[in-house]
Amino acid sequence: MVKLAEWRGKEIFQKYGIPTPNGRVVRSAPEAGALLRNGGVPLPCVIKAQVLAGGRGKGGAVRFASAPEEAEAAASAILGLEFQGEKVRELLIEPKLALAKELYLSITLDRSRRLPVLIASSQGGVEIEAVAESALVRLPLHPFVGLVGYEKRKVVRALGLSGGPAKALDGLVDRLWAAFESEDAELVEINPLAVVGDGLVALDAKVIIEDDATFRHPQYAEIRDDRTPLEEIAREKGIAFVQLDGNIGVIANGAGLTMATLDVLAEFGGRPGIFLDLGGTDDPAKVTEAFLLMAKARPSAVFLNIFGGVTRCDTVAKGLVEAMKQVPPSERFPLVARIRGNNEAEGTAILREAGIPSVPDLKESVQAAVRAADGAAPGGGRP
Amino acid sequence: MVKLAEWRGKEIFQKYGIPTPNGRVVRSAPEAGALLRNGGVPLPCVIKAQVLAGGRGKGGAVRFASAPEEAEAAASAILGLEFQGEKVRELLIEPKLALAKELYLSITLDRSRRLPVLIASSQGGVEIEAVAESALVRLPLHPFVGLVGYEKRKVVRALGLSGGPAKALDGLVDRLWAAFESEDAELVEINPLAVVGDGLVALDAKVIIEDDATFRHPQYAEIRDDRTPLEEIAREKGIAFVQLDGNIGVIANGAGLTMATLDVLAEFGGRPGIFLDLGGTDDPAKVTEAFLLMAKARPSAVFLNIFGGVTRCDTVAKGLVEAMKQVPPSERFPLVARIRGNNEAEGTAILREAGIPSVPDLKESVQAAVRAADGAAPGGGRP
Amino acid sequence: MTVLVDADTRVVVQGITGHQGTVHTRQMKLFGSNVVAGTTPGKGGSTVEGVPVFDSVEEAVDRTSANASCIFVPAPYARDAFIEAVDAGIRLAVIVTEHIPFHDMLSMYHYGRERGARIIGPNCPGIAAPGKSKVGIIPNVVFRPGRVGVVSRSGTLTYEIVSGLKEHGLGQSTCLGLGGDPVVGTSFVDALPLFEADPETDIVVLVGEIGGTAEEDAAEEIRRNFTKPVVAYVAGRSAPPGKRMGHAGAIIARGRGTAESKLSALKGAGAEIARFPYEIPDMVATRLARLGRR
Amino acid sequence: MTVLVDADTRVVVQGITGHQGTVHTRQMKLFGSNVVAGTTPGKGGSTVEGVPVFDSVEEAVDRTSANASCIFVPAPYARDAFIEAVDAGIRLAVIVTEHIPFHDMLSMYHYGRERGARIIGPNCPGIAAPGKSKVGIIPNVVFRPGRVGVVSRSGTLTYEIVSGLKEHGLGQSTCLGLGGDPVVGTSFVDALPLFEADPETDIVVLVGEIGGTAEEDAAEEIRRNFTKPVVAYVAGRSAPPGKRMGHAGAIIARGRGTAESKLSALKGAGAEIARFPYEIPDMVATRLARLGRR
Repeated sequence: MVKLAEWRGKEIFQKYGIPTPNGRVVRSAPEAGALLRNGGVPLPCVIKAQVLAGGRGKGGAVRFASAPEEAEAAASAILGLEFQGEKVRELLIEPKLALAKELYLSITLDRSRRLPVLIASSQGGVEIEAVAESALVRLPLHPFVGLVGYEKRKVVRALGLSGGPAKALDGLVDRLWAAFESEDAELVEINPLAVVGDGLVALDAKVIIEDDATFRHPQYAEIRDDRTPLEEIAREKGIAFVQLDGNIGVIANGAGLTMATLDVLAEFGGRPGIFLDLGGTDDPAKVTEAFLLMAKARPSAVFLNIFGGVTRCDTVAKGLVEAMKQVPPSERFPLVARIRGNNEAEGTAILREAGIPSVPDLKESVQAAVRAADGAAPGGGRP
Repeated sequence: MVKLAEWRGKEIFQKYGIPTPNGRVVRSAPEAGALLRNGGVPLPCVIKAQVLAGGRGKGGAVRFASAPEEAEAAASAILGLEFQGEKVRELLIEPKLALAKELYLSITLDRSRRLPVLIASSQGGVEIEAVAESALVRLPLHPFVGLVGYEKRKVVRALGLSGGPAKALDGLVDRLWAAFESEDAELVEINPLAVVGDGLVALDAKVIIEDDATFRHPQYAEIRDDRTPLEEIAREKGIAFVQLDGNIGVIANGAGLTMATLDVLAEFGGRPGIFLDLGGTDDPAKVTEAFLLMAKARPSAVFLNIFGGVTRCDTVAKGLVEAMKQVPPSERFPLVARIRGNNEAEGTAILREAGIPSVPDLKESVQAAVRAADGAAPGGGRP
Repeated sequence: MTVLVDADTRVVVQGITGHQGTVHTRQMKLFGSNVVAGTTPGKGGSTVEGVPVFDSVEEAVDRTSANASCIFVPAPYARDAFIEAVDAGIRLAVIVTEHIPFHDMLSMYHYGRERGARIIGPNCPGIAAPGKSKVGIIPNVVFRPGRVGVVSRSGTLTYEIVSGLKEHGLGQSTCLGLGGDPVVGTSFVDALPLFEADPETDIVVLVGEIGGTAEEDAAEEIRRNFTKPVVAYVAGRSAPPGKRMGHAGAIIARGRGTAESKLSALKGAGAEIARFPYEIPDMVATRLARLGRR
Repeated sequence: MTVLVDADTRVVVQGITGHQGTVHTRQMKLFGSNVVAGTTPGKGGSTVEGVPVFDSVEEAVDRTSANASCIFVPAPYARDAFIEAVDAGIRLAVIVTEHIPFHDMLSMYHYGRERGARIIGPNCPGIAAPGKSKVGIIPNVVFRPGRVGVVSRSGTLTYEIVSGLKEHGLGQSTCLGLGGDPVVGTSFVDALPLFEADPETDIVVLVGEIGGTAEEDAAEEIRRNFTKPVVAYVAGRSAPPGKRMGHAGAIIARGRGTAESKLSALKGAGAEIARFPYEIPDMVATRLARLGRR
């Protein structure tokens, strides 16, 4: 999932004709001051941190200013902030608009119905999760027909609009739908959608593009997500890699098996620190890379749980043995392996030869992994 | 149905990215000469009459020239021509391209399947009706999914393409589909589609836009069709009006009833000259207008056959009586009326009062109309 | 159920406050139809001809259990109106509106098909089952209950023919006016099996027109699957080729679509061919007599 | 038919000449599946693992009467491949391909629905009915014929669980791996009625994951319509909220989608809950014994 910063989301909105404030992005306080002094954005203005994490407003990263100096001071205050490990590097500066009303509008996927769903509420400007279900309208939209008249009338009613803003909404929802469809979005969200004068303006933009569709939109493949550096390397290599707080590394194949492994680990007192999902591969080199990546995260122990399907046991065993040769001594870790399924006999033999026993029982192997982690120096490798 | 001239069709193709020769429209021979002397179109060139009627090629209205003078002469020769009553007023001048192959490609509607259908043939450059069914590929296309891979591969095979042209076809059919869909076309036809070098070029363009969709495309509503002047006036008034060779005017409501009336007239030796379908109306003024229009066509007699539904009998009777007052003496005609259905009694009474009997039996009324026409001066009114 | 509608049919009229919507609501009620609701956005709460008006079909269905819709909404909004009806659970919609772009009809037809909703029309007279229910605009005066099924692509020509049947004492089971637009929701091929399955229909009068291949397709269906007698009339035998007769849309391609092609296909499938509308009643009567039904 | 496939299932493998296509064609044949054809545009005329290869599904169906497809075509072309299969008359497609954009799946799902074609997947293990047929990629080694139905959103976790059943002597009727993508062709709710109707299934093991509401929906279906015993396991109880676990797509909204929500819904619907995969075989055996089936 490619989460876009607010200003990128607004670029997309503009492309589809959804009105947004006429803002500019700056990367330093002097740049902010110059922009406002040159009239690039009229005063009073709002200065907003461009981070993907939530809580900007409460965290003091959205400020108003009515003079260039004030804006410069605000910019330099915000540029120092950090949100959930994400440093503020960009600011969006926009004219401050006179709002009559703040609304909520989004389109996302309803998995159960296999239909996109439009969500609207007259209570905009707050987290949508905080809005009572009764104050929301949810409309499933058919991908083959888009938004039709009665649905738009429902949205207008839900938002309590009439006159100019009601008329503006008619075209706006079509454009939001077009953006959702044509950009392969998972989410297009306007919160708040503001009534400004006789029209509607998207004051914020949250756009998430589907990872799997970047072959149609190569421009999004370049955009960094809210990943840690190791997660980013893993993504480039096509490995699902998630860093957490514990000390045990878990390598499995398939999301379900990875999560089940985690459940069992937790039951026996293990604290998982990294999940690494090999996915489906029959390339031992990819397995080797995954192990080397795991080593860099310095786990106390690693538990390997593979059920061979597309990914065969012997492929994993070969890759693992190769990785063990390449891991520098400082990064070594105790390893407990369990490999089952396709080519289990071949894989088990390769591991046995390398001195790594495979423990076929899930419970036993997990207990062994927890013991190994407890016996190792926290965060350190085996000497 | 709005038939577009070749150059307008090509404008649409260009809008959707379908390659066409880089041509220009001229309206006089000197303009043609100047265009070529200025290098507006490179030589050698082709000069094509812009008429909607077929048979341009055989009629000498498509000529080649390799010098401006030659082109000027060709232009002045073509501008004098007439095709099925349509005078040549515009010429399209294009560079002459070196063709390797002439193909056929179109999208239109398959009524039985309720699906658009793509038709392709390797035998382009001739009337598609003349191509053997075995040399055609017909592909029904689903409006919700458009053209998919296997369909494109079928088209490539049918056209005998490979390499660059095969690759070019892939995008071209998508664009033709987009034009068909987005312009509400009844037909988008490229004949011939030429293999030129490594690509494909639409050498001709036949685009027909659906009348009913002009509310979405007001630009097409302005374009004249292949109608006679009276037909054009009727169209503007929302009356279906068709001029033929006979001398009896037929006014009915509904296409089916109009045609059935015609069948019966023919059986009894009548020669229909004008059909006028009132359609559904409850405005006597519209009926009056229709009658006045009919009078202008100078029928020997008029047969009115109405079955009242949406159009009620009394509405028609009122309109007719009013028209009879307005028709100038020179344009008067004998009239036989038959009105049945909704408000039949009221309508019949109004007609009776105006001295016009309604003959309820279809056969009898038709026979009366044929007698009336035979008794009248051909093409003339009642004194 | 008699083909598609019967006394349990509960009609919602979309566009009820428009002129045609109001006129035909009254006519449907006079026919005996159970018109339970109407809709016009913004006019909810009022009544038309004693029928309650709602802002949306969803509301109308919730409050009145309507199960069929009759659509009079203007062409630019007809597609939306039909989708609204389907989304509200309606599975039978008679679309009277004319001039709906066929591109819109394509999306309506396929959307309806996915959801199991049937369209009659557009630009059509609709359905009438004398003595039971009418959804549409066929004039009430032409009917009388009986055992002749009528299915037609035409409007007024259908009235003419049904009226002729009535004058000869031949009542109708159900009369279906399908409309003659390029894309119709229900074609002859779709309609014939309904008459085949209807125990109240003994014979079917099929009224076609030149243009398209609906009659040729019907002939194929009759040949393969239809066991009841058919009397067919095809209008436009003497129409000049290449000219469009109103909305008949006489696009004649590769020998199909002509009157000759249609008549010979229908004849080949065992239908009796009427040369003129006024021949139909006698042919039907004779055929019914042979069946021992009259 | 056992749920969806049986000995009459004739499989065409789309993308048979690719690496995975070839490997799994061999595996399906070893399982006993009747793989009758493969397709790869431009490779028609060759054979793979003794299976004839055609340029198009239409040809494959014409020549071999294939009636089910197993799709290995790369993600950017998967939508087209599925539509090709449907247009050729295929009414069951197992889509193994991963990383298909969900926007494509939406159009595939609704196109298939209009045409009456079922999708299993995408990004799924597929279907296996031991002793009968397999369409997909579940390892052959894990199976043994029997009367336990397995339906799962996971891949390898399913293999783990089926393998556990086998080791405890519990054979399977049909194993359905639905895939865990945001849009799947067949969900638990769609699959459960197939097991309900299958006379060869006595009990169902349902394997879910956190994220989405498929398990909550399944619980509702079980509560209302499912009469056979269900043993359920939901993976991800201890996964941290807000982080996506691979493709599990743990979007948790308004209290639904969490392990707690799923487990309490399933429990409320009468399913027995396994806390760990290795608990499942004993629970199934106990339940079958109570039913008098073991």
